Amino acid sequence: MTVGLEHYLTVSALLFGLGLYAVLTRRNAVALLMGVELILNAANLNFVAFARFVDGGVEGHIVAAFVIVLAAAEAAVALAIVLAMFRNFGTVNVDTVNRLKR
Amino acid sequence: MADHLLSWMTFAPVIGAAVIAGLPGRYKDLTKWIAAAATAVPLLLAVQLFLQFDRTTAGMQFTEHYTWIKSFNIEYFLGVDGLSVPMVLLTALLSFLCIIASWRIDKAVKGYFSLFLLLEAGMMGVFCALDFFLFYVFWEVMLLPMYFLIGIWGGPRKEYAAIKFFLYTLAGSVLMLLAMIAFYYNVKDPVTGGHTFNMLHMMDQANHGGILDLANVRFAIWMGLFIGFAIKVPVFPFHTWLPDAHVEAPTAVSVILAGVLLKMGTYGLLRISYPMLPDQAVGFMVPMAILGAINILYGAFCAMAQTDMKKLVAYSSVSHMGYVLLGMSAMNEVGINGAVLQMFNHGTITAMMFLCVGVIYDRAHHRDINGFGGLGLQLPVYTSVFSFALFAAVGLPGLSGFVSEAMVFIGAFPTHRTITIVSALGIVVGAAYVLWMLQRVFLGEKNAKYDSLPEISARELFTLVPIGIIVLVLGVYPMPVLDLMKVSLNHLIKVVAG
Amino acid sequence: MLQIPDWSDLGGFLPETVMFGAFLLALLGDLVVRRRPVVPFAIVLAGALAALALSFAGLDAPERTILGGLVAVDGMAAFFRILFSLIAVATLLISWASEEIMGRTRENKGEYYALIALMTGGMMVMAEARDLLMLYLSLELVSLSSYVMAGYMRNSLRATEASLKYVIFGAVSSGVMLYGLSLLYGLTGSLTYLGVRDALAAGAGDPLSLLTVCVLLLAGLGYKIAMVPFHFWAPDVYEGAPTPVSAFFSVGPKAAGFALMIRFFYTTMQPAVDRVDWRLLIAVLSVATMTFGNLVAVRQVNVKRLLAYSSIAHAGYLLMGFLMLTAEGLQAILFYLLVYALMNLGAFLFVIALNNSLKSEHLDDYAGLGFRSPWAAAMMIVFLFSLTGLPPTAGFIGKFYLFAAVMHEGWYWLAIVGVLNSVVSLFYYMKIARTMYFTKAPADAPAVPIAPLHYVTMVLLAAPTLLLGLYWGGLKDLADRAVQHFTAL
Amino acid sequence: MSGDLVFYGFALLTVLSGFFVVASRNVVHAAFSLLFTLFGVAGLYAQLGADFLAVTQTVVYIGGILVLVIFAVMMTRIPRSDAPRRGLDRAVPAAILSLLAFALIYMVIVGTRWPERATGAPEATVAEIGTGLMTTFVFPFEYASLVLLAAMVGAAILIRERAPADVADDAAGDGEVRS
Amino acid sequence: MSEHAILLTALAILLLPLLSYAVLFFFGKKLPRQGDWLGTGLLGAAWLLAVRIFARFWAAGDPGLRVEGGVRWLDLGRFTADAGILVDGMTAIMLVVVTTVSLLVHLFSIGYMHGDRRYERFFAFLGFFTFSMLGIVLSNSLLFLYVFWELVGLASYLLIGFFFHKPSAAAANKKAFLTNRVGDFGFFLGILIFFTAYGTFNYFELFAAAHLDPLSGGLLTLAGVGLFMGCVGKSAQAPLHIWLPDAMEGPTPVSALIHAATMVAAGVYMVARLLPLFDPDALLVVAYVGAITAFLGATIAVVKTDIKKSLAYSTISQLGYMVMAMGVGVASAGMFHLWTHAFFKALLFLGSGSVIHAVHTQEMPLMGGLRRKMPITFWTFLIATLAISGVPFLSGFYSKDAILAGALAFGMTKTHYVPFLLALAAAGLTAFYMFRMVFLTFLGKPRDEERHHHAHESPWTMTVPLVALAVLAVVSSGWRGPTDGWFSRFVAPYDMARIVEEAPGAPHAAETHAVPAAAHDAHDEHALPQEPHGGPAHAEPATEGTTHEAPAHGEAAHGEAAHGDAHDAHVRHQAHITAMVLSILVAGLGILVSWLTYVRGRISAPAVLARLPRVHHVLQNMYFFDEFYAATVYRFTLWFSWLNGAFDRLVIDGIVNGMGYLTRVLSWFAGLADRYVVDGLVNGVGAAIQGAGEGFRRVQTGRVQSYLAYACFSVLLLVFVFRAL
Repeated sequence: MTVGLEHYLTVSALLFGLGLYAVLTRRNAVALLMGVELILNAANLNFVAFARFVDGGVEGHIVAAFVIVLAAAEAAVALAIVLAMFRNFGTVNVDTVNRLKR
Repeated sequence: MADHLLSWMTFAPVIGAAVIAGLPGRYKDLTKWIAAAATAVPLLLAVQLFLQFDRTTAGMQFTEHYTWIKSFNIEYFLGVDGLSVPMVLLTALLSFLCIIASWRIDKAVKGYFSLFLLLEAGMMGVFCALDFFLFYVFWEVMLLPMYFLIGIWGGPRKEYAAIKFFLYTLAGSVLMLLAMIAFYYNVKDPVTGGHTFNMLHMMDQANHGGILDLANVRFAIWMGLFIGFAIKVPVFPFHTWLPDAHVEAPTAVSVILAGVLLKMGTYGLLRISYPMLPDQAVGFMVPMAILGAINILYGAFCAMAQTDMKKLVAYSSVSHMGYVLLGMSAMNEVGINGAVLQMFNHGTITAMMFLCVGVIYDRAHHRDINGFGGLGLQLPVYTSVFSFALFAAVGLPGLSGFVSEAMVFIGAFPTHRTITIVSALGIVVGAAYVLWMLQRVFLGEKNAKYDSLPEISARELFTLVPIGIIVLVLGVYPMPVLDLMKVSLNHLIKVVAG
Repeated sequence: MLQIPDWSDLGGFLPETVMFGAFLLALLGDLVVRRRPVVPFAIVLAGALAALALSFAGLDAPERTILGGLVAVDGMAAFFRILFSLIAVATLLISWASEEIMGRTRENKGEYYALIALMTGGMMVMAEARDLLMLYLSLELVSLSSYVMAGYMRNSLRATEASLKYVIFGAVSSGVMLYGLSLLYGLTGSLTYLGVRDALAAGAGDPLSLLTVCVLLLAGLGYKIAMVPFHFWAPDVYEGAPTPVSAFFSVGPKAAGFALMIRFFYTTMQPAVDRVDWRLLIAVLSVATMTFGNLVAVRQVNVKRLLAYSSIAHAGYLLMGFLMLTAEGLQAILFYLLVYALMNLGAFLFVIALNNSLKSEHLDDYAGLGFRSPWAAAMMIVFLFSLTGLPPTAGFIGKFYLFAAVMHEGWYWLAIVGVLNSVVSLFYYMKIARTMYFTKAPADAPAVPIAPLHYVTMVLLAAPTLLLGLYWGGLKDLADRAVQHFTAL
Repeated sequence: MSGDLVFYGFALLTVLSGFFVVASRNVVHAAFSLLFTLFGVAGLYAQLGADFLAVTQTVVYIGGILVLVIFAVMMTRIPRSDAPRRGLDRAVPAAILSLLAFALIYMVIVGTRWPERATGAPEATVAEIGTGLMTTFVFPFEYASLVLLAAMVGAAILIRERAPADVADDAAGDGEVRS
Repeated sequence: MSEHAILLTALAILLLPLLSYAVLFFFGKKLPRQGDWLGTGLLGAAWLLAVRIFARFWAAGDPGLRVEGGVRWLDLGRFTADAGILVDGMTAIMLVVVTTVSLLVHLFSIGYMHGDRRYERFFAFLGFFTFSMLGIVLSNSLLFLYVFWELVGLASYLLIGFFFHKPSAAAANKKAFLTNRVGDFGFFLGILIFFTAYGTFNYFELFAAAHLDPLSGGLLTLAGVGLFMGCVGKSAQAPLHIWLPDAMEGPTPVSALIHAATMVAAGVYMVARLLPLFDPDALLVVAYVGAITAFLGATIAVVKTDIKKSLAYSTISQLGYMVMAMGVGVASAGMFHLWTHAFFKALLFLGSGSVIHAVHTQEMPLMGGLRRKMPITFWTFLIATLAISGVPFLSGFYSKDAILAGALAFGMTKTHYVPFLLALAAAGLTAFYMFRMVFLTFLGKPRDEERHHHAHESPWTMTVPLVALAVLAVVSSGWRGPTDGWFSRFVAPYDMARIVEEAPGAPHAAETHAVPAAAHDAHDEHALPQEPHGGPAHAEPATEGTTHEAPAHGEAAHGEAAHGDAHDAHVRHQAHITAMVLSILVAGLGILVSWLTYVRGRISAPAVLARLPRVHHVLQNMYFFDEFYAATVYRFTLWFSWLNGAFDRLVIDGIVNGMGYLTRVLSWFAGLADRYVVDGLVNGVGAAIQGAGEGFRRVQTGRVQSYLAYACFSVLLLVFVFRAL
């Protein structure tokens, strides 16, 4: 069986699932954000795969490039917030941050 | 003023409210005088309306017709016919008297009177509006002042009563909103062919189309409207907001609540439900009569069980509004004229009763029926006035309540024989609770606690006597009011019942 | 079909350009004149006003694609530009007198105003995106700025927590949405809305894949408009963030999210309706959203949090109009969004104004405000009534149009659920009114001075809320004009 | 089928290291695992003919994001913040949800007839991407710069050291109101 | 006196008391002597006018003559109702009764009520009552009959409760009003049935319509019984008589006027007036109710020691006679008894009032020997007693005798003897208890010296009415029966043929008919329209009433009636003589026993009573009517109203509040969802996997992730649900 679109998509789906799992379970905020990166990579892989097999152009690549840029920006802001959290709460455990509820 | 009479009646109180709102809070007396003036204007205009109203036509008069929102065919359309004129008169009169009755309010005077004036504007608007949208707006506009009037100036459980009133009424009116929209999309303006909110167009079955041709849709809309109005009337089992609201509201507000607001439910049925869905109205005749009978008897029995004077009067309203329903369900001239006359009469009589309860409450600071006794000797004038009101409520001949009740029965009997017979028991039970209360409060040995209660004041008498005169005059000769309404109502019933 | 951007395209892109320019200028101004936040404030305010003035030009324009075909400029875009400029102006005025933003110990005041300018521009772009890439980019720009603004009070535990939750929820949602976008790209082989639309019309995609795509996309979009079940962040963030920011969030990004959804779904997903009944899907979510929002709001005692839930409920109402796929529904949404912006900002402003002196958002501390601060309380009543949807306020008209659109399309059950929800909402809005008027203030209740600027702003919000309830023809025309050339219909 | 073998190699690398990212208790370990994942993805990009992206992935992600992550991990000084697990109460439902999500997507992947029109990998993408970024996608390109600027400003707002003058004022607690 | 003048005079008679009421009510306190002269004077004027009308009809001598006039009161287009005045012979009689007694009571009250703090109010109320009562008499339509019917009820309420500070009075007036309302309920239904069937309230239009087109059987009976219920209430017939004894709480002049002479007779008047509307079945009910009431009242009166209570039961008994007269087909005899009874019963009450005024008690055991102290009172009282006992040559004899004769004839023709027997027994008892009253009060030794010592004859304002009434008690009969004396010039059975002819269809012009004397055989009662109709005359099922279609049947009935005439006349004549003899005998027996018991002491009343403890117990407690009602009607009503109130509070309101509560609960759950379910869900899924009961114990909160999990779960749920759809 030749490696085709479905193979890439499956890998991406696995990455997505792993990312989701990380997001749902990791208590460490930084580790949690790594899960987000996994999801974004899964999406990116899709884009590139589709560009290769469906579109044939480079639009998918361009999108993926933008996503990488935005992921960087997002990571910057998110990590800044984690740092602020660490400074205010003395921890990066998201479980401990639950003052707002009801 | 003459050519915009209805607008002036509706918006004069608003102007008054605006002036009061702009007035510094320390001018309490001036505030009251302005309020009195702002309600006197509609009253005088109402007199003019009464004199100039053409009693020979069923059509709308004093109409004012302007485009309001062009893109949705919403119009500013006012007008009155024989159905609305008595209600307008009632509103103008009671509002004015209630301002006088509220003279001793000294908590947040400014707010009280400006809200009261807004309330009057809303009521006037409901009775004058001929555009459904406009009608709905006025209908809802009353809620706000009412809510605050009960909630701020009310009794101990005012918060509960106010929100209960508000929730109930809103629940009813949102159903009406949906019915209104359904009408809008399925009624054609015969001139332009577009959708319309014009009630007169909605009443013409020839303009109906779309889903309005489906019987089950019509029934659904009828039920929506009916529940909306029934809550206001209030029809059993939607009535439980009423005792709470009445009891907790300040006197003048109870008067307005019972005297005018309850009428809006039946007015809405006659103005909207009946002519717009005549087939459903005829089909709903028997349930309506049964509900009327339940209201009459249930209200009366509940009234008998009360120990709070105001609550008793409140339940008596439930009972008396049952007569209106019964008369409306008769689907004949006598019945419907009796029903509308009963609306008017109940407005005046119950107003007297609430004012009277207010008088004693101001003095004794409670309303427990069992806490009084023998007041007849201490307060002879007050006793006479209250007894007058109570006997009017009992339906004593010579007073207006009798005429309308008798007309209701005469009208309903051929249509709903058994139901009418059962309802007629109401005249016995009705007398029972009233007389029992009379006995406990005014007769018997004097309660020494109340040796120094002052007699009713001139100002209070001023609020009661005009209504009393109306009650008496209409009891002896009811035609002045019947003449106003009969042509329109006969036309209505011809349209509905053929 | 290569569309090469042209400088002249900027002519149709002026308000955004102005806002982004204001952002850069404000940053620059803040760097040059330290500790004088009035400079960035003035720059951004001027920018917002200029953008507002410039926005009216495009109302009647038919759709024109610019900047490489990635952005559409039409009447609806113009309407949202007007809306966002107005929101920006109001937010600026609200923030300027707010202790939470302008308190003595606060830092980065200049950057705060710059971020408002940036977000406003970003929201405008959201309303104009017509390409999956732009959809994602514009969303991300607004989201990133939002995270920062939520955490603006960086020493506040509440604010930090809010921004943390916001960023986690937001990042995951947008990631999931991106995944959905990638699948959509795969199904249709196109990134532009029109390309996707054509492919879908040609039969691309089977029910399951389209359903999955829809749901994944809704994760990202629904999070922006706080739709159940993607609403969870909203109450926490609204409560934790500085109140002016919450006020801004509750109207700005929400409206932008709707703008984005409207353009995306109306343009691209319409042909897919036969394979995936996303209208029903959204109807269910709409019911869930308004019901949940209203029911939970009933139990709140923190006014800010209460308003947060109420804004969730309002998203539910708006969704009703959204799924109608008619011009009427669209007009109703536009109308409602503007009215909602007025009244919700007003209600939040009241909380902010009180927070300055009261230092409390707890409902109990509002006791007797009707007499302690009668005019402000009266205006709050106007906002609350409008939020409930009672005449004669603009909120009623907005709801009326929504319900009318729903009824016209025959979704009667939805309309009934909607009106019943209005009744429920009355209960908690009146809870505020009740506390302010029916509950006696404690004897030692502090005075509640209200900043003059807040007073003025409140009047500026309350007056139209009331007047639009009496005569709304102009606004209705505006909404009608905005959608007249909306080609997706 | 050496290409296939390469794919499987990269895919395995990606997924396995991804699993370690998720499963590792040590955040630093997780971060390093993420490095391998990203590298694996870069390899897959290369397999797909996306040479430019492969390079970008390697440079930006691995060079940028990961450094940022590790930097943050170091700064927060808690390499083992995932305290001893107290059971499976969270992991199991999360695993089920993730599996379901995966299953759903997998169903979509195999159930859909993807419109595979393209015949082969593009030759060199760099030029095309460059042209695209300078023509059609010039606006997003500029827009992304705004996003980056916003991120920069935002990060600065959030973690910039306070001026000493402000610190004293802050002792009384900040912005906490009765809620 | 032209027809117009008669109507105007009648109107003046009606309005003069109203004027008295209005002036005294509003300005009485300011007038000299608190306006008693004004009220009395106006009543005097009314009396003069009434006498004038009386004279006019005396001169005409035609009981069928009637004058009607009215104005349109309600006009709704198709529905109209008129307010009108009807004057005919019966009216003239009633006018005289009402104004005479009222005038004398006014006069009497000047002395009796002297010094009361609400003196002027009393006269005002008397005026109001007189107005209302005259309204009943003068109305020409059922609607206005009902109107004034209710108004006399109000007047009665006000006057019974005149001493309202006494709790007993306050209870009594309520009881009176409510009991009457029960009757009015039926009355009103009867009116409704007739109006619905014939579309008019006017008596004579109704008579004509009902004659030409009778309602089908059941409905007509029902309507008749309904109307009669009004009479039962107002005229204190069993079982609604309970209010009348209590009504004695009112001042004694009030008892004389309202509760003896006039108002209570209104029921009798009403039945007499509306007789053509009653069918035989309804009349049978009337006869039995009347007879039972007559007997019941008399038996209770025997054991009562309170002089006014005893008189009240006597009144009930006498009213029973009158009602029975209506039922057995001698309506004019009933009216005649109403006429005579009005005077002697008013006299008895005023006399008792005079006594009470003197000794300040109503208990007969505390009186005795007042004959010397109060000679005028004694003699007048005695005359009245003789009259009521049916002693020949006094007015009561002639009227009562006519009724007994009618009852006997009824029994003979219809084989319903029970009414006659009960009435006869009542006659004997009447003589007994009336003389017992006289003996206990005026003869013998004073049993309370203190009271006796202070007793004195009343002032002239009180004695003049007594004397006047005594004269009337003697002469009012004219020493002839109702059908053969002067009374027949006024009251005679309706001439249906003439009524039909004068009905709206026929021209209304000729009011002053010269009726051929031959048309009216004085002895002939047969023209009472329904009486000749046989039992099965109205056997059709009750349908709409207007759909009566049996002309042949109707003719047959008429023929049968004509056939029966001669036989009936014979029976009547026989009955008359028998009844006269029997009534004299029982009256004499009653007087004798009374004399033996209370004067001679031959029979010991306590001993007799002791031997009949049960009977005594029952009588002393008035057959337990009050107790029965207290245990059933009152209790049920109160219980039911309590139940309704509770139902309203708990169930109806409860449902609504419950819904509110439900909303709150729901919101609480939603709040829970917000807070816990998210976690709980996650945990719950875990628990489901690991085994029940494990999950919730270890609640781990990781909020943001819980949110995410929930969102994720919802998304998947949505997808799978929609996939399934």
